Amino acid sequence: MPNMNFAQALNDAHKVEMERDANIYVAGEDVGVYGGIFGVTAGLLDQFGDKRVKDTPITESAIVGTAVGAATAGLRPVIELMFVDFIGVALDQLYNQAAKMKYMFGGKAKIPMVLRMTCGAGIGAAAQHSQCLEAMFMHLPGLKVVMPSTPNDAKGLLIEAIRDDNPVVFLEHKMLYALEGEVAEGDFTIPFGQADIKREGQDVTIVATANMVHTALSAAEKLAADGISAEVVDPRTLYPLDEEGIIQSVKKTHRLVIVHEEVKFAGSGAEIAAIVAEKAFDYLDAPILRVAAPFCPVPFSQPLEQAFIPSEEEIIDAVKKVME
Amino acid sequence: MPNMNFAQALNDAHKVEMERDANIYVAGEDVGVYGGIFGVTAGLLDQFGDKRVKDTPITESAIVGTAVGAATAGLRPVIELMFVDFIGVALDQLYNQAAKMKYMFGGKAKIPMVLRMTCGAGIGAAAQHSQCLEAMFMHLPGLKVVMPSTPNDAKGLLIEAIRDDNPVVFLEHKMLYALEGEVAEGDFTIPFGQADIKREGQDVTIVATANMVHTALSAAEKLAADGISAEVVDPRTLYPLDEEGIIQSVKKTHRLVIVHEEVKFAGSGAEIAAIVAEKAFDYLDAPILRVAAPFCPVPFSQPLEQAFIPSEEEIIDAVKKVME
Amino acid sequence: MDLTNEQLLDMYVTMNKIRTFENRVAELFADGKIPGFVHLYVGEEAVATGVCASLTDQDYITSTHRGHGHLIAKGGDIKLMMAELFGKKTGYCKGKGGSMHIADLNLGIMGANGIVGGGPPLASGAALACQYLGNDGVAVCFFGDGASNQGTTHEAMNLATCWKLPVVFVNENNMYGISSCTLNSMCVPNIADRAAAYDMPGVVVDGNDVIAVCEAAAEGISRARQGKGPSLIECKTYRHRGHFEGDPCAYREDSELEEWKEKDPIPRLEQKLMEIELLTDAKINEIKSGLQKDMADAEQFAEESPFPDVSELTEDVYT
Amino acid sequence: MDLTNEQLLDMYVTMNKIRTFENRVAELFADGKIPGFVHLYVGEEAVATGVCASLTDQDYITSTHRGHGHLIAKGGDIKLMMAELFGKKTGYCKGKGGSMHIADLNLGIMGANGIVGGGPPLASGAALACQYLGNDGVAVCFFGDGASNQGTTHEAMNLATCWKLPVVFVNENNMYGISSCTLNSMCVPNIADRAAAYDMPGVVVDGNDVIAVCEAAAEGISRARQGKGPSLIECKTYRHRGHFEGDPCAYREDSELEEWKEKDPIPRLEQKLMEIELLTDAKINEIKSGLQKDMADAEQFAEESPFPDVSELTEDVYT
Ligand SMILES: Cc1ncc(C[n+]2csc(CCOP(=O)(O)OP(=O)(O)O)c2C)c(N)n1
Ligand SMILES: Cc1ncc(C[n+]2csc(CCOP(=O)(O)OP(=O)(O)O)c2C)c(N)n1
Ligand SMILES: [Mg+2]
Ligand SMILES: [Mg+2]
Repeated sequence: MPNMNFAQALNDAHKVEMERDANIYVAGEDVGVYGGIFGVTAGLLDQFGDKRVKDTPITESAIVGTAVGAATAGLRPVIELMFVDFIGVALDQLYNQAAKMKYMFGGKAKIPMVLRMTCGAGIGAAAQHSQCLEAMFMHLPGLKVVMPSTPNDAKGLLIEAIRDDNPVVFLEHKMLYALEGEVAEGDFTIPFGQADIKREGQDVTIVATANMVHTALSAAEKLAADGISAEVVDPRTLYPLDEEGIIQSVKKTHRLVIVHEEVKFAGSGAEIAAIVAEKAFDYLDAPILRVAAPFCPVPFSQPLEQAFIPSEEEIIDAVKKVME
Repeated sequence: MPNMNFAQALNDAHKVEMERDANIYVAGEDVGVYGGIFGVTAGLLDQFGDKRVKDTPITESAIVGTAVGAATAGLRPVIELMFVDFIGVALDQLYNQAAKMKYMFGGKAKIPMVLRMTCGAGIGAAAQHSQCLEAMFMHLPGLKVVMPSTPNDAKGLLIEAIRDDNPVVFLEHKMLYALEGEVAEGDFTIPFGQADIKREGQDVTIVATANMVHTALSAAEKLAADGISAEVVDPRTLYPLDEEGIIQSVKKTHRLVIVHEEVKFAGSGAEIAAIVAEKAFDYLDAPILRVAAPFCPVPFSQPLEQAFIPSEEEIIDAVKKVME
Repeated sequence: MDLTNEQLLDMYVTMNKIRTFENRVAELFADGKIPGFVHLYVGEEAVATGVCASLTDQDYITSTHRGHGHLIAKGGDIKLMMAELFGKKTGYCKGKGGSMHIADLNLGIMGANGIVGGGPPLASGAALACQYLGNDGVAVCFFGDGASNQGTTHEAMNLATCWKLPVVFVNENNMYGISSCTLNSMCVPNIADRAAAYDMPGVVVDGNDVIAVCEAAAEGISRARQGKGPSLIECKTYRHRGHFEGDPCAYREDSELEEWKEKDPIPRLEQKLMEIELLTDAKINEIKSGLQKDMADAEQFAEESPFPDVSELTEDVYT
Repeated sequence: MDLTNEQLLDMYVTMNKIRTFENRVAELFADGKIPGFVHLYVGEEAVATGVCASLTDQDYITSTHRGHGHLIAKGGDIKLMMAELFGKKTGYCKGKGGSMHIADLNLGIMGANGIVGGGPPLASGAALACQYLGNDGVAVCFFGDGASNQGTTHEAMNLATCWKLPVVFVNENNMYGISSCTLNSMCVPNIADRAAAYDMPGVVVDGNDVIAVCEAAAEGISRARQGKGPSLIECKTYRHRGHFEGDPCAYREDSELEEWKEKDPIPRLEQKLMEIELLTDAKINEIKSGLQKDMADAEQFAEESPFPDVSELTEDVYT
C-alpha cells in the first residue's frame, strides 16, 4: 500500500470516483485553480476540466442549495465548503432542504451529495475558523456524518460517501491533512456505521474522534506503561453511529472515557455517554467521563489554543480517575 | 395574581420592559401591524410606535445581524424570528457574531439581545415549521438558552432575558401559547440556571422541558395511582443548566428519565444524561432513559405527528422500566 | 407569440382548475378537514398557468409555500394533492409533507417549500443538472416579492448568471409578504429592476394577464433553452385571500382587494375568449362542471383514503 | 471638496503607517512570530484612509478579514494591534481574537471579521443605533468584491434603504476573492451598479486615489449624517500581496501586479504633495523614520508582553 498524507488520500478518492462516474462534479470556493485551500482538490481541474470542477463565487447558500437541486435532478455533487464554521450562512439548504426533502416528499427524492468541511483548532485560526460542530449535524435526521482520523479511513469513507444516495457531511480535521499513512490503492470503501478499534485493550474504553484518536493513542501508550490497558475506539461515522461496537467494548472493559475536540457541553460525546448510560449501565464500573474542549470559543493565542484542545494528560487523568 | 395565557404573559413582559427602558426595540417579520403570527407582540406598535416596534422585510440574517450591531452600539433588541426552523438562514449572525464577539474582542463587547423563536410540533405545520433545536443552541458558547413551560415562567424568564447583557435564545413551544395560568403582576424576574421542581416525588426524577413538562406531569399523576412517586424537574434554562438541581433530585430518587420533544439522538437530554452518568453515577439504581422524538423530520399527517411527539404512555413505560 | 386556440383553452381550464381547487380547499380547511398552514393562490392563477404553458415534463420548477397553483399548472394530479392535504397515505408525499412540501419529481416539480427563499438555489441546481447533462431542460423558480429580499435569492441569481444556467426566475409580486407591504420592504418600484445587478434581462408583466405572462415566460424559457442564461420576470398580481387561511388581513384595505378583484385574471381571459368565440356560456358551464366533478372525485379519494400507519413514521428518512 | 494641507498630510502619514505596519507584519509572519491567517492591506491603503478621514470616534466601522488598514485609519493603536497579532495578553483582545477579530469599540471599530459578508448586517445595526439614539453618528461598512455576492450583503443593503439608515457601504474591489476573479464571480462590470437594486446612490471611484476616495466618502457620509439614507461607494483597487501570507498567487499574472504597482496609492499622493510643496524629501524621511520607530516600539511592546495565562481561557464568554 502506498504511503500518502490525509489530504492526498482525499484527493485520490476524488479522482477514483470522478473517473468512475461522469455525473460527479466538484464545486466550492477555490477548488479549481487554487486546488483547495488545503490542497485536497489539487489537480482535479486539470484532469477533469471546468465543467466538472467548478470554482464558485463566495456564496455558500447558493453553493449548497445548487448542489441539493442538482443532486435531486441527477448529478452527484461533492462540495467543499472550506471551514465548517461557515455552515451558519448555508445551514438552511443543508438541514431544511437536503436533509428533509426525501422524507417530506414521501420518500420520492434521492439527494446524493457530499459536503466536505474542515474543522478543528491548532493553527491559530481563531474562533470563526476552528470550530468542531459535529453534534449539530448528528442531531439532524436525514444527514450522515463522517469524521475520519487516518488517511486510509479518509479515502475509504469519502468514496463511500460519494456513492451514498443521501446527503453526507464529511468533516476533516485540519491538523490531520499532513498526517501520513498507508492507503489502499484504487477503488475501496469503508462502510458507514462501523467503529474501528484503533487499539485493543482490556481495562477501559476510550472513544475518540478525528485528531483526538491520535492523542488518545499516545495517552494509551503512556497508560500501558502504568499497567493500564486502554482500548481506543474510533466511531469514524457519527451517524450512523456504531452503538453496538461501542457497547461491546464497554461490556468488555466496564469503563468509558469519551474524547472529542468539540466543546463538551451538548457535544457528540454526550450522546455516546447517554447511549451507554442506557444500554450498558449494568456493565459500567465507574462514572462515564468526557474529555473535551471547555465552554468557550476557540481562542487565537497559542498557549490558550493549546489549553483549549484536549490533551494527552487530560485523557490520562480521566482514565486514572475511572480506574480508581 | 391575574390569569393569562402564555402568549399574553410574554406580551406583558415586553410591555413591562419597554416601559422601563427606552433603548429596547422589538423587531421581526409581522411583529407590528400583525402583532406577531402567534399574537405575542399584539398592541406593542400602538403603544410604542414604529421607532420601537419594527416590522422587517423577510431577511433573517439582516434582522439578527442588525440586532447584533445595534446591541453592540447601545440598544437592547428583542427579536422575533417566528419559527426556530428559520435559524438556518441566520445562524452565522447568531453563533459566529453575537455569541463570539465578546470573547473574540477580549471581553470588551456587550451584546444584550433576545432572539425569540417558536418551536415544536402539534399543529400540522410539517418538517420546516415544527422542529425543536435547543441542543444546537446549548452547544454554542456565548449564548444563553431559555425554554419556559408555564405562563408565569415565560414572563419572569423573558424579563430576565431582556435584562441580561448576553445574547439569549428564547424558545417558545407553540402548543403552549394558549395555556392559561396565574402570572405575577408587573415587574418580576426568574433567575437563569434555577430548575423548578414542578412536582415533588421520591421514586424517580423526570427531567422535562417546555410542553413535555405538562405531559410528564400528567404521566406522574397516573404513576401516582400505581404507587410510583415521580418528581418532575423543569430546567427552564438549558444554558445555564442547573446541574446541581438535577443531581440533587437524582440523589434523592436514584432514577432518571429525561423527556423532550427534540429528536433523541444528540438532543438536549443527551447532555443531561451524560452529566448525571458522570456526577451522580454512584447514586443511580437504574439505566438513564430518554423519552424523545424518533430520528426523523416532523411529519405532517396528524396520526404520524401525534406518534412523533413523546406521549404520556411512553413516559409511563420508561418510568416503569427504571422502577423494575 | 401566436397562441393556438387549444393553448388558450388549456390555459383557461388550468386557471379554473386552480381556482376551483383552492376554493374547495378553503372550505375544507374551515371545516377542519385540512390541518396546518394553507396558503392559497386565488387571484394569482395567471402566473403559474402562463409560465408552465411553455414547460415540458423534462423541465423543473421550484415552488413556494403558496404552491398549489404551480403544481396544478405543471401537471400535478389533484387527487394526490388533495389526499396529501388531508394527510393521507395515498397523497403525493404519503401524508408526510402536506401543503408546503408537495413534490412530483416525475413532473419536474421540485417541491413546494416552507422556507421563503428556499427555492432559488434549488432551481439553479436543477438548471445546472440540465446544463451538465445537456438535456435541453430548463428550470423555473417561482418566488414572492418577500422572497426577493432574502439573501439566498441574490446568491442564486448571481450564481446563475456566472454559470449561464438555464433558469428563469419568476417573481410573483402580490405586494405583500404576510403583512409586510412591498412599499415597506423594498425601495425599488420593480423587483425586475434587480436583474441589472446580475446583468440578466428583467421584465415586468401584468401578472393577471395570462397571455402577457405566457409571452414573457416563453421568451425567458426559450432564451434559457438556447443556452443564453437566466432571466427575471416580475408578474404584478394580488392574492384575494389572506396570507394563510385564518388571516384576518387587518393590514390591507378592503378597497384594495376590490380593485384587484376587478382585474381577476379568469374573467379577463374568459371575456377575451368569448369575444373571439372560443368560449360560449355552454362551453364554460361544461368546463366548470367538469372541474367540479374532478374536484369531488379528488375529495372523495382523499376522504376515503387511509391515514399512514404509525409504523411508517421513521421510514423515508434515508434511502 | 477642499482638503486642508493638514488633512492631506494626515492621509499621507496614515497610508504610510498602514504600509509600514503591513510590511513588518509580513516579515514577522515569515519569521514565525505571528501565527494563524494574516491578510494584508498593502496596495489598498487609500480606501480606508480616504474614507476614515471623514469619520469621528462616534462613528462606527465594520471591517473584514483584511482589517489592519481599517483599524489604523480609524485610529487604532498599533501597539495593541501588534500585541494582538502576537497573541499577547496586552493586545486589543487579550490575545483571544488575533488578526481577524481586532476591535476597539471606544473608537467605533466593531471588529475585523472572519466571515465574508459578516459585517454588512452589523454595520446596519450600528447605524440603526445611531439613528435610534439620534446621536448624529454614521456607520461605514467595508466589504470586498467577493463579499458583495453574499446574501447577507444584499439583505443588509435592502434593510438599510427600507429604514433609511445612516450607513455607507464601501466596497473594496480588488478584483479577487482569494483565487476567484470578479470576471468569474459576477457578470456586472461594477459592484456600484448593484446600488440600483435598492434605490441607493452608487458610485465608482479610483480606489488608489486617496483624494478621490475621500471626496466620494465625504459625500456619502454627510448624506447619511443628514438622514438621507445609505449609499454605496465602490473603490477599484488591488492587493499587492497574496490573499493571505503564504499564498503562491498562481491564479494571477505577474504583469497584472506590476501594472497595479504603477498605480500604487502612496507614491501617487506623495508626488502630488511634492508638486504642491507640502512634502519634501526631508519631510518624507522624517515621517518614514518616525513610523519605523513607532513600529519598532510596537513590536518591542508585543515581543515583551506576556502571553495570556491559561486560567483566562474561559473568561470573557459571558458578562
Ligand atoms: C425563511 C423564512 N422566513 C419567514 C417565513 C414565514 N413566512 C412564510 S410565507 C411568508 C411571506 C412570503 O412572502 P412572499 O415571498 O411575498 O410570498 P407570498 O406569501 O406573498 O406568496 C413569510 C414571512 C418562512 N416561511 N421562511
Ligand atoms: C462565509 C465565508 N466564506 C468563505 C470564507 C473564506 N474566505 C476568506 S477571505 C475570502 C475572500 C474574500 O474576498 P473579498 O470579499 O473580495 O475580500 P478580499 O480578500 O479580496 O479583501 C474567502 C473566500 C470566509 N472567511 N467566510
Ligand atoms: Mg408576496
Ligand atoms: Mg477582493
